Amino acid sequence: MLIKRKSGEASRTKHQAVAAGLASGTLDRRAFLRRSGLVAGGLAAAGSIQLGSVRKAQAAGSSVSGPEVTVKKNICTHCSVGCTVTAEVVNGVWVGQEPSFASPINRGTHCAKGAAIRELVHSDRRLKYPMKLVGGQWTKVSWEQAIDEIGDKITAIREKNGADAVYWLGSAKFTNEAAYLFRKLGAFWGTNSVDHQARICHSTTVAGVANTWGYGAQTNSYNDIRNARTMIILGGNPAEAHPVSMQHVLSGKEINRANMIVIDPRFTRTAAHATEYVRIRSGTDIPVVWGILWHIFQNGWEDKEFIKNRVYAMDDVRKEVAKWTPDEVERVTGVPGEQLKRVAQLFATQKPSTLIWCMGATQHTVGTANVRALCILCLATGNVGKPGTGANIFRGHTNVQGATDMGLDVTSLPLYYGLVEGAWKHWARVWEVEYDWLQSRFDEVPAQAGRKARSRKENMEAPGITSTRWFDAVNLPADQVDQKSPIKAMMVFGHGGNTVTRLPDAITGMNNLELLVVADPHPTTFAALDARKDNTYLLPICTTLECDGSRTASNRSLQWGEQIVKPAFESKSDYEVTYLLAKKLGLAEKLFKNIRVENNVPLAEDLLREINRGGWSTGYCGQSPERLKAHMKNQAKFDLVTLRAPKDDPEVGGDYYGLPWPCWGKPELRHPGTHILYNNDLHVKDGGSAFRARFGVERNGQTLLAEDAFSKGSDLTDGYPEFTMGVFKKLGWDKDLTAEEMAVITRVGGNTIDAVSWATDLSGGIQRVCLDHGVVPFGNGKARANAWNLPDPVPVHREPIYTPRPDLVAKYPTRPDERQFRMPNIGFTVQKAAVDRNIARDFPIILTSGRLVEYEGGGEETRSNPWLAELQQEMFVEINTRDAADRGIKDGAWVWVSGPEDGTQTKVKALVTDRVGKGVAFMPFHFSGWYQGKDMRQYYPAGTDPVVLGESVNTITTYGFDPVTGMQEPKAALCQIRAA
Amino acid sequence: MRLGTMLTRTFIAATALMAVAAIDAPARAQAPTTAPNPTADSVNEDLLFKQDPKIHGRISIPDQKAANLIQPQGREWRGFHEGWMPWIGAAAILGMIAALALFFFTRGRIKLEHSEESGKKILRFNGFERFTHWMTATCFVILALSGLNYIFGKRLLMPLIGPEAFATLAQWAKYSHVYLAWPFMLGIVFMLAVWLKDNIPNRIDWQWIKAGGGFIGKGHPHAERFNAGQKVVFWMVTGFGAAMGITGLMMLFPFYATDINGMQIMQGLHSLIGVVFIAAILAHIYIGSLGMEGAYDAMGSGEVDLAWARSHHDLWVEKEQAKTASGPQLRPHQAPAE
Amino acid sequence: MKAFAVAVICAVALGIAASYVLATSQKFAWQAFSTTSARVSQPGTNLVGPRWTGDVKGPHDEVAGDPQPGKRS
Amino acid sequence: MARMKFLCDADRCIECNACVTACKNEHEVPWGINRRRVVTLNDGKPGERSVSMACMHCTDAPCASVCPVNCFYTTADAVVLHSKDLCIGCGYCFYACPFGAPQYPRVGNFGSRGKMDKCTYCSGGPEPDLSTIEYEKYGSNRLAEGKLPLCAEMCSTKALLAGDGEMIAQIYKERVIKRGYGSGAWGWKTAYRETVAI
Repeated sequence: MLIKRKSGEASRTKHQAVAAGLASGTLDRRAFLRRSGLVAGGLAAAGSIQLGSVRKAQAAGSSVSGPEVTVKKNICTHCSVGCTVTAEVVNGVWVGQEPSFASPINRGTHCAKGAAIRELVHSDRRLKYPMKLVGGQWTKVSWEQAIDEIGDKITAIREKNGADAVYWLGSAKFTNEAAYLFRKLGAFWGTNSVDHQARICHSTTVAGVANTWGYGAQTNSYNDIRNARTMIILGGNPAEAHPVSMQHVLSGKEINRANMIVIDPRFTRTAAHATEYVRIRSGTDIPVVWGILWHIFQNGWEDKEFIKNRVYAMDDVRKEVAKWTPDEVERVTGVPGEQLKRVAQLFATQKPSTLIWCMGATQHTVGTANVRALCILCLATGNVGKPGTGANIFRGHTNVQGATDMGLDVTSLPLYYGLVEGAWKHWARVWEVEYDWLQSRFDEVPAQAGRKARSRKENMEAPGITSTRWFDAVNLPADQVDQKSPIKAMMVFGHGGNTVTRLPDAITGMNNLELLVVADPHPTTFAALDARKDNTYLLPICTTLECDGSRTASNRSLQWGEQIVKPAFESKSDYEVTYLLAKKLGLAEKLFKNIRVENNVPLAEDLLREINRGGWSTGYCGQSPERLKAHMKNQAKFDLVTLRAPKDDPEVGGDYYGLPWPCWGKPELRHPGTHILYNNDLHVKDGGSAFRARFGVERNGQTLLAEDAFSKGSDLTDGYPEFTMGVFKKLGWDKDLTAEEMAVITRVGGNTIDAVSWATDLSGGIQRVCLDHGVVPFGNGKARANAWNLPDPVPVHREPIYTPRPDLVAKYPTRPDERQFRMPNIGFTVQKAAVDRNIARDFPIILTSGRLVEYEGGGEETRSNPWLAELQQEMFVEINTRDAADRGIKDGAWVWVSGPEDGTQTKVKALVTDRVGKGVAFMPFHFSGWYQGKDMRQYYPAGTDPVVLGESVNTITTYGFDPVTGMQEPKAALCQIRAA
Repeated sequence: MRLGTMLTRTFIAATALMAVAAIDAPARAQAPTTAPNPTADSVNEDLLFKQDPKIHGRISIPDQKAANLIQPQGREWRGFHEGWMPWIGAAAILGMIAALALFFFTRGRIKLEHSEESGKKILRFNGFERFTHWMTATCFVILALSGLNYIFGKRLLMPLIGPEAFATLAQWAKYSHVYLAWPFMLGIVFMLAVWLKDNIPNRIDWQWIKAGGGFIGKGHPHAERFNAGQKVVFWMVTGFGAAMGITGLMMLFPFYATDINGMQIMQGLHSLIGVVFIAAILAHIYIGSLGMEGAYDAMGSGEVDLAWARSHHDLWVEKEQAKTASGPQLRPHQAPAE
Repeated sequence: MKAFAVAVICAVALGIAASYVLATSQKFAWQAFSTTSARVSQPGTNLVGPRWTGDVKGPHDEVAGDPQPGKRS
Repeated sequence: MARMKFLCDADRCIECNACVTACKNEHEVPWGINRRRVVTLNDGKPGERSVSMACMHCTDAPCASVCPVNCFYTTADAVVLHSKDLCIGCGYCFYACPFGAPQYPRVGNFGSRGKMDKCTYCSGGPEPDLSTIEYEKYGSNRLAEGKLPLCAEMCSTKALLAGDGEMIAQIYKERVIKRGYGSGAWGWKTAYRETVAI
């Protein structure tokens, strides 16, 4: 259907033309252009009256032999949609970008960022060589010196303050392999304080969704949205954050004449295309969802059979929902009952319906509860596990899903094995290291402030410190931080500093650190905002376009990206830097036991094979590098909607594109991957499954296993628990295992062979046999409407810490103060103080933050790209026309936006618009480099300052953390705005 | 071949949508839903054109003129500029030349009336005045030619000398137009400074006009330093000059004072006034040179024949001689020969 | 005749002077369309001129330099 | 011969600006020159729509008509191109262009704004196809390679259509019939003196 351009003579001629002036060797194209006067310099001077206009020059003669054009495919790094980037490379220089028509995900298209991604590699603002601060001056150092000094310093800190004093902040820009390697390094170093951006974007999604039905990921796919007849987009603005996904959303809307309902405080570019827009007050998602469910239950629109067969404890939800009458919902959220009734009817009756959410739902002190409520809405209407339904969670970075999967998370080892002993032992087996040695790497934590001491083993199993609060763990008194010592060193890989709330506290934290290492293509806010004088290192990392490896898109599809060009300047890949550090720390031999290292660069393929060998729990076992590469080669064969290749294809026959996890068994088994999670209309071998039986088999006399529901072709025709050798023996299926498989299982199980499960069996035998019997290895359970292990088992509304409605706090207070992730969470105290001091009077405007299409995350990369930077040159605040009129603020004028904590303020441009309602302000979160009115450009190492700088919204965002994941609260804060 | 590929790519760009529908037809065979029409209240071109003659929105780049989406006035301006303007210009200029030729052939050259004072000179314009006149005049000629080049160059000149040479010439013309506008405008200011006081209209002018300025019939009506005809020329030059200056500046500094439509209007005015100005100046040149014997000397050497002066500017001559009884250039006043 | 000659010379001189003055008011597109929050390097002009060396010398092109020459590495 | 046109389906356009950066990427267009841009109408109000706009390559193009040096020409594909050798940077085309397409490397006074630059429909200029000189003056020539303009090829939601006018009109028509709404082919009346009748 998609017709690809012939890569014949024609395309060669173009590059012949472009490269005609390219000297042999590795002359950068930009340098070439500059020399030819295309880029730099001025124009014909007016006064000098250059005549004759542009002189004709010789056309490139046909005698010039055409240069070799290589086409490389990688994955766009700017969001989780997973657009294929097709690069044309001549003499090692990336000269052109072509549409990737073959990709079933983006079908040739890009957003502003993807279409400008070539510049990322060429950017003259990149960090070009390692640097360190010497007496406040940036000084060039060699890689050897940098690694040497960093290694010595963290070793010294480790000896003095313990392993937990070094914080390992990873990145969602890592490939799966780099993320996995980084987590492994953290484990070998002896700490669980290994985190990445998922903390601040979808940690609550992962926690909420996984606690509902088993896995914390998007259940369907972008493409599958084309099947939906009703879609609700709540707290998401895909038109700006995931533009290419809108291709599928809008196509679905058009083909099915689907209802597209946008629920958001802000009339976004997405809302402009909606069939219904619901404006809510920030931070009242649960009342809105319960308000919708109220109408659904009231009118009997729920899917009763689905609930009976596949959902646990929906009645507990009914009780909570009953409290949310239309009147109360309107009082709290501002949404009229009639409108919610309309939405409820559409969602429940015009099926299939899908629920799409993003950071508007997750970034709250009640983030996990929000996500849970959204899942429950899907469950109540039976909208899970079928085409066109599901929780379509749009994640933020190219590999934030993969990096989460790989365990860049303070609560888990790779692939969600958790931190329990069994998990450590599993990975010790995969890594072929001694469990005891791993344990010896961890600190013993002394008793302090009335808390018990922790042994090495206990510390090994205790969640680390979240990235949202690393600076609290630096700044707080030592006895408040529940580990051997507060944090002394930050190892920041590919992570901006400005995306975390409470920037002033972060700056204090930066200044209190003994060592700060920033490894990134750009200096980032971490390196540039503070006024540190020494002990700060910048390591130039190449972009992910300059390295091989797989990336997991939001829909769980893995895509193999190949190195487009060699790392530019002196930059090195994450792989290489991790290797060099490990070598310096004396860990290299153990860390790379089964991984080939060539010229200091560990092979991505080998890393993926190791992931395959250990990734049973999440079905990361079947995606071998060879299969993934075959998928990239055969992209055009996959169907646009089902994402499946024809069965008869020799290389990818029957596979779903990118082998979306879970992809069961060993690669040789050729499981096609799972396009739609929990879909029991398909055989497991065709990607069918059920809700994961993750939470036991029974609770309070009710079964937690599915009733009368099972995947197609299953030998077991009712619910069943997850599979272990014990279960296998009962069923007599152990006989189906081969001798080799049994040998491995015996080795794994030792004395307790019955406990060997589908997730710990390194042979893959249990999974293979499960598939043969048509059953899902993780069991066939019920989804939980009541997640009893969470702080709020059934979600309840809680007002934001800084609420514009103090009158509601008495009825809907935030959770009591508690200790979480080794630190106190004093949300309740802060909320009470805010109400007592009547903060809402002085700061009457709700401040919410979000994304712009041109930028991503902390924005250093994208703000350094002139093609993007030109389009958004100034940090701004969206302010409602009436609020602006009241304050005498004109569109485009400078204003001060101030926050309620510590008198912080930011100087930004006013964008007067009705996108936001009265009493609401919106600021994008991508900016940094200005701080409280001061331009900090001078603090960047010369020549590495991003093109555009601006105030960070997080200078004025405030306290508030989700109790389950430590998620911050940047979506419902308060502020005041005045003309500057 | 090439076309074929392009056409197929056209299909790629969007037919996927239809293909999908076909593939997935069974899943969505249900009847269309009652989803409200989301574009029922969406903006459309006709609606916006009813509100405003051009469509204007919001844009994030600082170049705010880019926020104009469509300005159909461009086509109207083009219609005027390419449709009407060449004809208007041609008519004005050729018409004036024709009129002057007709006048010349019917009335002939106005001769100097010889008298006893013939051969005696009186200073009519001092050096600065002549300098001002000539600076303005030379600039005007270049401006006129380079201005006309914008309209007629490609029609008349380009076919003769070829596009490349013409483009070079046009580039010169454009620069000279823009830069010589400044001495021209300065000249206008100087003219106002030195001649304004002599150009205030009064009753004598009325009589001069009633008498037909001496062109019709015999004898000369009274006139001061400048007769009504010259005053008209003065006010025309300064008025048109100012108008050309203002409209020109509006275009020279785009978007400082007016938007695109304002500039279109300015351009229209500039060219219309321009051709009228040129036509009028042609007449002025005619009278100052070919049309009247002795007139040229006023700006040539500055000195005119006293007899000419007396017949054309009798009151001025009286005044000058009264004022400068001991003036070196003037002979003592003698009683008019009756 | 002298007045005429002087006038022509003056007109030309003023025209040339005007060209210089006007050139100083002239901005490159990248200067005109960038804000105080942006520092643009290697701005380029438009796609003109294969032989264009990029180094224009003369009073009219002082604006062509980098706004913060000290910042370049 | 094909009659090349652009059509922006405003009911698909989400102002993602991919067309803008794709253009910059393909032709290395410098900062301040915007061959293509996206304008949002009724911003923040119900009925808001965004439209991507560049040179529409008009029928009987006004720019070509008013150019005092006749530097414009129309290709066999009906693409309106110009010669930077002949252009004197006078700015008349900017007055005449209904779509604000002409760009100038200098801003300020009229006289010396430099050679006009605009969207070439990714088909270069008067120089020999695919020559280095053509690339340097006008950017790449995708049409000569059998490709369409990159802005349309990369449009995230396939809102921006490029190709033969009748074909893209047909595609748009079918879309509108399928989905039941359409705010029209923006700019077509002004550019081509026709509209897509549904």
